[in-house]
Amino acid sequence: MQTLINFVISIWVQLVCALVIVAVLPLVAGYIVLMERKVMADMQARLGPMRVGPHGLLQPIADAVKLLLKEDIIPDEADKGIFWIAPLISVTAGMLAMSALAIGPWFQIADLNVGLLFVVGIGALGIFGIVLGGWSSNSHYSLLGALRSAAQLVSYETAAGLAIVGALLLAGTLSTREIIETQEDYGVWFVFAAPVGFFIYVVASIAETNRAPFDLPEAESELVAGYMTEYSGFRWALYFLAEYTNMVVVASIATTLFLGGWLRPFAGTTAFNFLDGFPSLLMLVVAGYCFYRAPKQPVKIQKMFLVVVAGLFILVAAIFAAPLMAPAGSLVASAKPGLHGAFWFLLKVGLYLYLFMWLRFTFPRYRFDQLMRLGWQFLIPLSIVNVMGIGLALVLHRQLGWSHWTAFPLTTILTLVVAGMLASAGAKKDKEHAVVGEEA
Amino acid sequence: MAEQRIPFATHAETTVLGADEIVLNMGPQHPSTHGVLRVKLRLDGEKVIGSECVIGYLHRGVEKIAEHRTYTQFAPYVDRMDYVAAVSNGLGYCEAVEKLLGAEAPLRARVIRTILTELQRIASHLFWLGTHALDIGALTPLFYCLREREEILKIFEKYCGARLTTHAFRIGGLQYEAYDEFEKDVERFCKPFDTRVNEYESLLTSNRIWVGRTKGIGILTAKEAIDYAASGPVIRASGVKWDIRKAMPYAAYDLYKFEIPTGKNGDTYDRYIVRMEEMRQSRLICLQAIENIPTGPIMGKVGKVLKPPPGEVYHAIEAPKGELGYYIVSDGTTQPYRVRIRPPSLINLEAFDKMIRGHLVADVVAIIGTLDIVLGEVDR
Amino acid sequence: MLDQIVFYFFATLAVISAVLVVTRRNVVQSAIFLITALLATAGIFLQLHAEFLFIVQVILYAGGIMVLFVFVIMLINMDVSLHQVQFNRQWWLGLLLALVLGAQLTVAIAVGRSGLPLGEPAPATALEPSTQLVGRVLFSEYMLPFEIASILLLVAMIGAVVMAKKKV
Amino acid sequence: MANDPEEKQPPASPKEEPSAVKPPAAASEPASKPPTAPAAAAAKPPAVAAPPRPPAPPKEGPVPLDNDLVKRYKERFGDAIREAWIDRKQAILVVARERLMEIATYSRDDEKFDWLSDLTAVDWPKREQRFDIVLNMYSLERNERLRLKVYASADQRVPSVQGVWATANWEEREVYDMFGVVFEGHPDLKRILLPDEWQGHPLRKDYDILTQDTAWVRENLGIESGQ
Repeated sequence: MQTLINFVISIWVQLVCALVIVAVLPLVAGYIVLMERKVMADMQARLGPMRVGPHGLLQPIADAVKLLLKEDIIPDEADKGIFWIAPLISVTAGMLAMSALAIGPWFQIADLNVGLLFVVGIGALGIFGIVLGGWSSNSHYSLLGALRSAAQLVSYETAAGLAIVGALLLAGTLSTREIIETQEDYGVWFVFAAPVGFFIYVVASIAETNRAPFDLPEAESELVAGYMTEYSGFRWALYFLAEYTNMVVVASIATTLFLGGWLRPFAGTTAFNFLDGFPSLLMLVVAGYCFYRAPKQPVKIQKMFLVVVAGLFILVAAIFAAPLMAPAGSLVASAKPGLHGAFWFLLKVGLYLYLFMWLRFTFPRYRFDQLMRLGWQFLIPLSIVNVMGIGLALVLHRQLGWSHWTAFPLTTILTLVVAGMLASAGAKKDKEHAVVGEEA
Repeated sequence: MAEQRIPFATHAETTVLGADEIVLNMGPQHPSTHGVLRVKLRLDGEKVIGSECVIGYLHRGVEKIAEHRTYTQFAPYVDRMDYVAAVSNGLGYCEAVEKLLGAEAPLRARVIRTILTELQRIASHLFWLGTHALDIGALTPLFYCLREREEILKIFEKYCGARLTTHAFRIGGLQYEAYDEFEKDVERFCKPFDTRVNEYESLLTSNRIWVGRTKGIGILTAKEAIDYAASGPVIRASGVKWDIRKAMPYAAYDLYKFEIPTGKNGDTYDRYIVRMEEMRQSRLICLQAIENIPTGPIMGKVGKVLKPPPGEVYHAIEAPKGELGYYIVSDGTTQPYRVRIRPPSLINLEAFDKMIRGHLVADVVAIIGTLDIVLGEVDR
Repeated sequence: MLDQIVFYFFATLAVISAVLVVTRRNVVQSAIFLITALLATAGIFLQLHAEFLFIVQVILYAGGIMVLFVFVIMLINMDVSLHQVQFNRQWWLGLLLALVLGAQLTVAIAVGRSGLPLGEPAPATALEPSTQLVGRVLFSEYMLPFEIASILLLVAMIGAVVMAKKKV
Repeated sequence: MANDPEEKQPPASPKEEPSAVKPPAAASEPASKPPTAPAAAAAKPPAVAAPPRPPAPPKEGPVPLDNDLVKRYKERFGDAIREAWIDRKQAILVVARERLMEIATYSRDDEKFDWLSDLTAVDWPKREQRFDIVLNMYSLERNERLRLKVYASADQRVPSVQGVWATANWEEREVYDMFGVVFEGHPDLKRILLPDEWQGHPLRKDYDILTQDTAWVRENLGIESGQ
């Protein structure tokens, strides 16, 4: 019994982080859904959810309750066991992948030596959830959707993997914490060293989470809802939770690898230290907006609620400001990297998600063969070339002593030239395909 | 473990990877069939090799009802056919009966009719653009289009009290005088509308994915378009420069200058371009018309009880979907002996089977969208 | 003591799911049990602090090969093959052979126990992190076999593409 | 003078039909402002002087027609062209049922009526040949309409023009569905709007508007007939 207690004490930090992840993630996913609906509405000249709570702030809770109460239909000839386990596989894969990520210098569940590889590997297990879900609901539509999404995920994972390899060459290590530390030592984020790699990773990650222009499997207009057709009630919500967890995971990988994880922009240069105040400033601005909107709320309870929310934001602003005010050596001051690190990391993840949503509402959907052609004939060759480019840059920089200001831009231009050639070759082939469509 | 048979989509007549093809049923309840159209697609893997359209789910027997109503009583039924462009249905019917009577609507009535029909054409094309883009995955244009369409529906509501099935016209002229700030409303809508169309175009026309999804899809050559008697934007996109408003002007179309946009190779992209250009032209017509709406009576010399002399007439107008024709046979009584309505949506749909051969399932949705069919008109 | 618990958990899980893979009549369920068996062995790798092997096992077996298995299972219409009786009533012969094999294994372990260097497992920190270790070894001593293997894989991939090309 | 002058846009010969206030299209398009003539429905004589016709539009019914179009048809098909008249300025030719295919092909190829706008039927129960099948044709080049009529009784089979104009396929299926006229040579003649097992043809005059195919309704919807 004693060893068990020692064991628990030794890892209580990780345990708390794990609990936070499992408990907070569904809530965060709910609020990402709200954010998405608000951003979508904003782009489409309308208001979005406004009724449940002031400005729809309580909408996610309402959605969750609704999904819980909804009838959970299992198709009669479905394979009950697999039908039940499929969404679970997806959700566990998503949440497990969160464990290796370093949200802040303190907030990391497991600093695995193979951190990034672990996240990508476990993410790949999510395919089982989708494929088995589509198959076990025994309807023709969901099977077609499941097969399509499996093919899409597999092909875009190669592209994402190679894009990550490109950045790993720079980092030299797989552990998420050390990657961010190397970016701190270099003083430059990898997005500037390998911009093509970042672009490929953005496109591949969108396809990998079945979103925006690549959301073929549940394309409403063709296959009704892809593999999720037969799911309803909370089981369907699990799939949705898995999708948003995957989105957060993919965004965190990009932040860790390319956008300097928990580093403040211009972390090194002291001239930009005023940026340290940015987190509390942002919180104060949000609190101000809540106060400004509070009196306008129609119902008295919503006024109160908004005031409480505003107070909350002021509290958070104070927390962020505290380590700056406190005397240098004190305990409070030492909390600065942890708190601010987490803030910057989550801010970058948030901006990345905003990019996801922005693309979703401006672009129509790719057709399946165009999607696969883009993946295999453009993205994967380009990512291979990108890996070679970065390798070349490293050789030039380290062996031949070129300054990194010349080596990396040169290779980036080289990769872009190759990208141009690939694109034109692809376009020529498209014309042929268009012709095929004609005479078939 | 009890014998647990793997039921594998046995009820649907499908064999997933068998040598023969799958029959995929895009049933009446499908989010993108613009109403209750059922399409039985024969697929070889993902490629469509044949199709059969099953229609009739919305058949209300309008032509049978017409034989038991007087001419005036039948006018509201006409709005329920192509419910997206009710005003132009009404115009077609009223002009056909006027021709049967040999009567003529006064100039002021004809000018107001032209303005309202052109506004209806813009509203119909806006609704088409919104749903067509939504089917192909672009979520945003739908809301922009509906925002503009709302303005037009407000004008209809102010004029005749109804937004959708307006029954705005009467045989022989108009029932209602144009409300006093009618010209101002139409101008307030038309002035900024050009920038709005540019706004849609900025979202879609040069968008690589949109072009990829529409160029070369559902090609209909000019010869085929004529053979299948396609009409409206579908035949103009195939390169045939023919518009009833120019060929056989009706209402007051001959008083205004406007172009007829045509496409080159008759694919979904050209039909999109043609309809966008048509919206611009309709705007020009409206602007020209409201500059000077002639004064005068709004109702021609048509008696209360309409008893047209026996005989028949075929009158066609350029509805947003294509040529909307009315073949009315009168036997001298107050009720039409036979009313046959030429539904442009149904006849454009005939070319559907030829257009989707060799394409993928995703294109079927785009092609249904580009034909701009409304099942109320297809099934009558 | 905790290590034993974890190890025995993974070991029994692997054995049970391996048995279930063979006995399941429903082919997809047996595929899932195969995945659990592979993940269990991956767990054991992790327990031995061979993190790189753990993640390679997960990605390659569970993420790659098993996806292919499940993919193929779905594409082939299972209805027909399920109705034929799978077992040809010779399970007793199988059991006999299994027992013989088991006996041989136990004898080999019992006799060789003294010879095997079954000392205490090395402490985790003694060795370098396994990724660097595997990487260095792979690209230094075993450079040649690594290249040959990669060429072999390349040939296999090209073969697959050529075969698929004909059908499209 | 081809038929349906009012419809036609003859560049050369002015149309003096008073009822439509419309300067011929060829004449310069009046400035965007509508004609200054008093807006009242006064018949504004077209720009080109032409003897104004009596304003009363032709009140009487069909008038026998004999212009060059009809002459060309007559000398080509002789007595197959039964009658020709003009009704409300639209030309109508009644043709023999047997030679419909020939006449249709001739109309499309030589007379350039390449766009079949409509194919429908009208039921005259009192007449011996009760149905008349109506083909509304339109020529894109000559911007003209012509209507062919064929008389057929309930049991006679009408040749299908689906070979001449592909658009006739569904229209013939609809006439079969609504009237019961069988089209010979049609690829798959079956009901298009009504369910396949429906009995009776609704648009026939003797099919009372309240009659519903009670058998079909009872069997498929499980209710007594809706009426």
